[in-house]
Amino acid sequence: MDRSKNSPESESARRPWLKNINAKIAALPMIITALGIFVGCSIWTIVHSFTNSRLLPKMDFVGLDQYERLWSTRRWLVSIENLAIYGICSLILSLLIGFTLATLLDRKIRFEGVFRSIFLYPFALSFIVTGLVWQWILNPEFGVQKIVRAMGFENFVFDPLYDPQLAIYGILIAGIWQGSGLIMVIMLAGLRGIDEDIWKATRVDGIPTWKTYIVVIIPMMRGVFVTALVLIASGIVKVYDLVVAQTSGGPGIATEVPAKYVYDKMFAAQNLAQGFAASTMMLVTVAIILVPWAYLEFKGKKRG
Amino acid sequence: MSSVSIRNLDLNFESVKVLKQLNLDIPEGEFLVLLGASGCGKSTLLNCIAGLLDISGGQIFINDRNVTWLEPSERGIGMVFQSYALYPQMSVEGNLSFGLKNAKVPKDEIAKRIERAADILQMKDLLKRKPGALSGGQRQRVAIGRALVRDVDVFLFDEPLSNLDAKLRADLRVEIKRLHNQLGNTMIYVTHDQVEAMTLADRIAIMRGGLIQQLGTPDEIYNHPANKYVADFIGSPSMNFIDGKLEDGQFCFADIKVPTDVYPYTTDARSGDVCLGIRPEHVIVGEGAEKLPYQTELEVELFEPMGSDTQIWTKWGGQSFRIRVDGQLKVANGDKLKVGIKIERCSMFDIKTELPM
Amino acid sequence: MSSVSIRNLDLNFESVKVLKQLNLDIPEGEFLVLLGASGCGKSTLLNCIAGLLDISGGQIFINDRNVTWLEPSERGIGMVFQSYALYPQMSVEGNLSFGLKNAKVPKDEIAKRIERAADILQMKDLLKRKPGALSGGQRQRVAIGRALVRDVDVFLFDEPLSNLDAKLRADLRVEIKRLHNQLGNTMIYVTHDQVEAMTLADRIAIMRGGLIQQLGTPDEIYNHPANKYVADFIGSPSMNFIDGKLEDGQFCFADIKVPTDVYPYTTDARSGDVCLGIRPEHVIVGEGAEKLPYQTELEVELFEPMGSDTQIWTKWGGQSFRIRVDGQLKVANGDKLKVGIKIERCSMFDIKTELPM
Amino acid sequence: MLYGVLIVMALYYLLPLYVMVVTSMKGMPEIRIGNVFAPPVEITFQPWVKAWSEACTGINCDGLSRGFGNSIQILIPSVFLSILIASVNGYALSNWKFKGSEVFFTILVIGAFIPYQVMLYPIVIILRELGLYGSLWGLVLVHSVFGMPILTLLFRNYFSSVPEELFKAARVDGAGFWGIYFKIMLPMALPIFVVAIILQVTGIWNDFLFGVIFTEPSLYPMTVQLNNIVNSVQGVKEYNVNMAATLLTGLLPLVIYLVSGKLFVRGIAAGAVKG
Amino acid sequence: VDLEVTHWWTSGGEAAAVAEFAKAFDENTSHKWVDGAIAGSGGTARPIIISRILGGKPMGATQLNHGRQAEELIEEGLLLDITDVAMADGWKDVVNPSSLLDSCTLDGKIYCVPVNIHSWEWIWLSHQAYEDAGVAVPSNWEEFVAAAPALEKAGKIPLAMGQQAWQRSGAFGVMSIAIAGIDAWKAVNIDKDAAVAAGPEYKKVFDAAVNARAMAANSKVQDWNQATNMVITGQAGGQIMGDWAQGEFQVAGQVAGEDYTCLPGLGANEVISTGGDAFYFPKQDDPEVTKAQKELASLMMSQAVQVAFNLKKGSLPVRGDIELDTANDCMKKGLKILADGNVLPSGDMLLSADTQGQLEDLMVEFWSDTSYSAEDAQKRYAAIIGSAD
Ligand SMILES: Nc1ncnc2c1ncn2[C@@H]1O[C@H](COP(=O)(O)OP(=O)(O)OP(=O)(O)O)[C@@H](O)[C@H]1O
Ligand SMILES: Nc1ncnc2c1ncn2[C@@H]1O[C@H](COP(=O)(O)OP(=O)(O)OP(=O)(O)O)[C@@H](O)[C@H]1O
Ligand SMILES: [Mg+2]
Ligand SMILES: [Mg+2]
Repeated sequence: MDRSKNSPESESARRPWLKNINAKIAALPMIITALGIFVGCSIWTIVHSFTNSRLLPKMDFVGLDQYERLWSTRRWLVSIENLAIYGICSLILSLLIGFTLATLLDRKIRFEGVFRSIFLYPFALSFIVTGLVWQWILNPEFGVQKIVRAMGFENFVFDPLYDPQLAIYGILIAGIWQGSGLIMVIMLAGLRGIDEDIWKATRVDGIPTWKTYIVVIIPMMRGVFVTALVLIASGIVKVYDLVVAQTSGGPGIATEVPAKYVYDKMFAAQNLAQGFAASTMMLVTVAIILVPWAYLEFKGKKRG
Repeated sequence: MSSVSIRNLDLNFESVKVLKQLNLDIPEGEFLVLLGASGCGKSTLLNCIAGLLDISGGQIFINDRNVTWLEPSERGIGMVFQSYALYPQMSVEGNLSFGLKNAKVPKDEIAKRIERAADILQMKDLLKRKPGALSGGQRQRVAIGRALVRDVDVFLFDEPLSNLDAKLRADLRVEIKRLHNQLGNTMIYVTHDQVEAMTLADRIAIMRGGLIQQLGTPDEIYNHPANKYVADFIGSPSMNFIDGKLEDGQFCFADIKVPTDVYPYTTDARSGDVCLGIRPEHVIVGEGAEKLPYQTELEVELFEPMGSDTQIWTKWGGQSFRIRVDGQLKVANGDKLKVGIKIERCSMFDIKTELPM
Repeated sequence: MSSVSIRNLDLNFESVKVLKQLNLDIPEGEFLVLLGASGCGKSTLLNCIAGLLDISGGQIFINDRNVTWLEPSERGIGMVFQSYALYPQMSVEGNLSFGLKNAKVPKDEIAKRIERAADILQMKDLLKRKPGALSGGQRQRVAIGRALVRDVDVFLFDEPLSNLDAKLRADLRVEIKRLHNQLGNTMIYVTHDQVEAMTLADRIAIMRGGLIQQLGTPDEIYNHPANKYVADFIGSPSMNFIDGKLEDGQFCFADIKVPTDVYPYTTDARSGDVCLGIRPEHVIVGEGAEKLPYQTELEVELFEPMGSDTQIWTKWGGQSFRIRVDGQLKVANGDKLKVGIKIERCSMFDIKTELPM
Repeated sequence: MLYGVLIVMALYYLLPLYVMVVTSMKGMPEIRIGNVFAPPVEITFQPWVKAWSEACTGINCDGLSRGFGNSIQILIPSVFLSILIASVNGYALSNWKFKGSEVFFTILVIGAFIPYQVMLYPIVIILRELGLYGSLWGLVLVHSVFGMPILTLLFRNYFSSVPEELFKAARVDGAGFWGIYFKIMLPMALPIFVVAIILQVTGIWNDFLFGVIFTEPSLYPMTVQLNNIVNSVQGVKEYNVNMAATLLTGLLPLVIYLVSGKLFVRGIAAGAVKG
Repeated sequence: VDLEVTHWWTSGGEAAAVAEFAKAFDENTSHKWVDGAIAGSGGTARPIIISRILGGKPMGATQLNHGRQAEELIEEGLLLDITDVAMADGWKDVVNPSSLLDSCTLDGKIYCVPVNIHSWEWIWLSHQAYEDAGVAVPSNWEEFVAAAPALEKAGKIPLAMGQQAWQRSGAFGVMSIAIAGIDAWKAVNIDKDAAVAAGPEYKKVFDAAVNARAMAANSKVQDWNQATNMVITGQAGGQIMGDWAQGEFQVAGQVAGEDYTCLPGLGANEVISTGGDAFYFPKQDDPEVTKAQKELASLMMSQAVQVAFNLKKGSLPVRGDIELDTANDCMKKGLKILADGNVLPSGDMLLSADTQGQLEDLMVEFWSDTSYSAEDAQKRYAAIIGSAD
């Protein structure tokens, strides 16, 4: 009866370590990327931010000098402020516009495909192109301002890219133009996933459509918003090309952003360590915001 | 006075006619069940009554008010959905009060109504929970509560129990029935489960392809099906159908002849291709069998003990035939059983028209 | 010789113990049904047998071979899932042959086996279709066929019928039973539907919270439940439980006293808090009632006509009490019924231990 | 009302495209005097011809055509490899969880937020050590790495929505890790592949920095020429040529978007909705 | 061998100039010039160049601003020592000013070929603008400042100025030479004397800069050549810009002295700085390539190539032994100053890229923010100079 003892195969009663070896092998690229590239490079960057590397990375430690200088640099402070403005506005507006467009498209309209393509196509274009076109449209000499003036409003002023107070919003216009289409598609997909019965229930309850969206539908689309947020936020942190193409940070330093500071310090000013210090600050910020969130979002969650 | 009446209702989805010139009158306080196979248009009809679908033609009256073009919330109806359709981010209380708040019902009135609903549905201690933290049955109760608090005249249910497991389904079925007895509202209930239909309904409307095949009490429908489809659809285990010929007052198939004198013909056609429908419980095994006018012997092919009774699969004249016996009767494959058939309780249908003879 | 045996099986999901020191022996050719409420660990146990879950402790033998750490495909099992789990992009034929191709079975052998399976399951003309073009029942048949072609020793079914509607479910149930008769393989079948369990099983294992509560034939389980949980779980409509006291060989509750001399006590405890379990069909109404040792009169509170029979809800001594009568018996709310109770067929449980007395 | 809003929004989105197209068909004199929105008085395709085959990059005056082949050559293997890796990752993450797999995934997602300028030098050094620096494959690898976070997220979500039972059935049928991936999962993942392809084609096609940093001039993608045409600091800006060039460069992703719009939404629905 | 050469000369005139190098290289040697042009400024090109060198797949030759930028690469031993070529060709004797060669030299070894001289210290004035305003064309900075209100009244912008950082920082540099004087300038830029930077001479510069800022307030163009265009069309009075600006005037068909005036050193201190471009040669393993690199180096310095290149580029040759007959008025002025030896080293050579970057940041801010006072700016300026390395 006690087969486990006299069974010829009782050695197989141990758990073979090779189990799922393929899965682990297949995950190697991911592991290497995660550890080798993302973690490795981040550590490398952080370490070098304590040096005074100039053109080439060197292990020549100078303590916190780079950070002291960083935080006493106006341009850096302005960059951060700009990123905050741009980030918050872009986040809110992208979600808002993306969601609004999606709800409009979701109302079983005709030519949905056409509209969808129109809203989405800017995403196919690079930031360089986006920046260039919008720089142009917003140019007071031959853009919107000129048109409106030509229509008789001689005193009309619309030159966001040349007004330090407004310039960052000029960039925002272009950024949103480029990115909101993707958000719209994501939202649309989310809306399509909502149970039809919920809509019926709210109609029976007599809830106005707009209220249904705000009170019922949006809270149900949490997953969609998370994905959208990851996409938008990762784009915001990295915003660089758009600024370079549109204003090169100007007028003055009105539209400087951290990524540009990093890039300029590393490559134009040949002060790698300063760039590293700046990017370390960015990393730290991202980590502070993201790690707890990511932990909750991905770690604890079970399949299904 | 009829609570809901539907006149010549047409409904098309683009070019597909889903409901065709449908008429239906539901007296106040009646529990009407719409029963039919999947896709026959039950939900569509219900949605039309609720005002969730724009109808293509006809009129709908609720409490003698023409509501054909009113908004769902103005029709005095409450609706319960198969997927519950609870608002997941609101607590039970929020779910119940959402519609009321929106209708600007005063706070204390809301509280009163919620309390009453919670009382009736026994979910006082659930009020603060979110739907995600409720079991299937509890969610269903909240969904019913949502209709309840709105103090409506007519309740609409769209397969409210089909997502639940059998035991819970049976329990909630009884609860709904109790609720109906207690409230006395008109209720229209969609299902494709005949047990639900039989047990709940005052009247059942059997639908097929957008048409109502038969409208009647469960008893009428069970015992006097309007056609073969209804006969087949109702009853579990379902009716046995034996194809044969009617010749000289005898039902003949294979080399078997069954005298049908006791069958109450409704038409004069005394011969032709017919189909004899025999419910399993009208086949008697053992003692009682001898008293019946027609007897035969059948061999057990397969049996399904179900506790209180056992189903037995046999062949009668080469055609598959199912009977039901008491669960205490021990049978084995290959056993020969002496059976008697209550011919007077059978149904006979014309094979072509599928109408009863 | 036992086909599947499980020794001290432990399974934890992280810190939650889902299966606890479970032992089970299944003789060759047996049809074993795992029955239990949702979440009791049925699927988990089946997945452990199939090798789809890595167990935390214990051993599993299939045909006397220790398969504890073998891959699912090497265990000689075939599995059928609730959602069919057909490969949507492959034709039926592709679905059937996928496993064989993986196992490098020669082409002509594959063709032969598919033909045989198609024969058995009557789906010859479906072979070229994609699963999307099949009805629910047909899909289920393909899913079974997929296990069939692999010529396995043990078939595992995880609620294979719960996605189907009632009528189809009944039909396929019979088909599976036939298949078992024909093939004679060992089959392990998970369900939470007791009708399925009763009709299909050679033996039933009733599970609860990761433990097997009772393992026995349907008859044993129905008539001799090992505890109150099992008694409650099995039977539809389910058993009535009346709480009371056992005093001097009489079961007392409210001001009612039921003599229990005919009840076959298994312990000597002749008094204490007990609970009397009475199946609805052991309550006889009408003629037969008079012959029974205990009789009383009950009032109809609610009735559910189900065609062939009618369920009646009453109160007996203040406690809710359900009985079943023939469908032909006409009742109305408020009717008083004379009933007799077959005390010798009842079960009695200790209220604390829930074990039978 | 509904359509009104939609049409107004559509105009906002179409305006820049209109400007680009219109400008690209004007002559330089017309551009100097007119406004950007005026339609061309005299339509000319000279700027397009120039952008495609005559514009100069340093001393090579063969326009964008020079980089087109390179872009394709970079695009195909990069898209292929990055999607292959990401889809396998997503598959492993949703069906073959192992200890720590979620941790790696979390790191990966956070990696999406790192500005990639920071990683230029370390990656140069890594590639040098691997002996891949300056080669096509080095660049392909870089694209795969930077595409990995978002794509893996999408694939993981998608594969999680595939019923687990299907996966179990395949295991019982004796298919292994790769067997299930290739024979079961891949054929079912068309929508999400469309999404991945679109995202990657856009990203890689529009990339300038990696293309120029990790390869040699013989492999420079089209965007290098575009950058040269658009970003020439000195000399007169030929806006019409710039616009023609940007339109030409953006054509491929644009076409892909228009062709696959429906699938894109479906794929997003499958990959993004479950968080 | 195929020798790849990277540079960021992509505009018409620049590309034509590069083509001269390529032609000479292809014709006079057995090697082939592979062009690796990257548009944009050094900021775009530099990481590419450095990456290539770091990545072990360097190009054959590359443009870099000479001066301190390449020091570290040399220290790392990544660049080729071409002292032997320089000795053989006698560069020491022909390169004028000799500071150009000094900035290619580290520890007595030569690592780069200077190819041209660019000077920043010019102001370009539009005759038409002053005519329209009814004032005489100024001949120095004071007059320029004095004429500004008249221009403004006529609806013109007194001073044209683009938005790019280097333009603003450059213009300030020019003003500081002209206003603070050469000694003060040297003290600040060569000796990094923060006290002088904070001192009264520089205060004058900053005051003047505040003035200039006001004059340029309405100049909303981005690129320098757009600003130049404003001078050409008479919309603006003048522009402080390097000698490359005259290419624009030439293209527009304007004649120096008739349509526009150029004043070196803002008409105050007629000196020019001697910045310029240089080529470096990353070390390679293949001796064949090394040979080709050296041949290219030698070729770039040769008389014929210098003439051909600089005529196209609009810059001054680095050799003192060349006569440029075809040069125009302004170019000749420059050549004369050069010959007189009134030269200063350029900022590139004196200040590290990092310091320049900081100065650019400061200037960008200062020029665009009218609330940024001269005092604050000077304080910051002195701080940067004080911490310069
Ligand atoms: N929005 C729609 N557009 C087109 N056809 C539809 C739509 N909704 C339902 N139908 C069709 O109308 C018919 C009736 O559908 P309905 O949902 O009323 O069936 P049902 O009886 O409720 O079925 P079930 O039991 O499956 O819920 C079906 O054939 C269905 O395909
Ligand atoms: N992957 C998992 N991680 C953690 N807990 C799990 C997991 N899978 C199942 N469980 C838990 O294990 C218990 C048993 O689950 P199992 O799926 O075996 O139940 P079941 O009896 O098959 O129920 P059902 O009838 O609903 O299919 C449940 O409490 C469930 O919550
Ligand atoms: Mg329905
Ligand atoms: Mg289960």
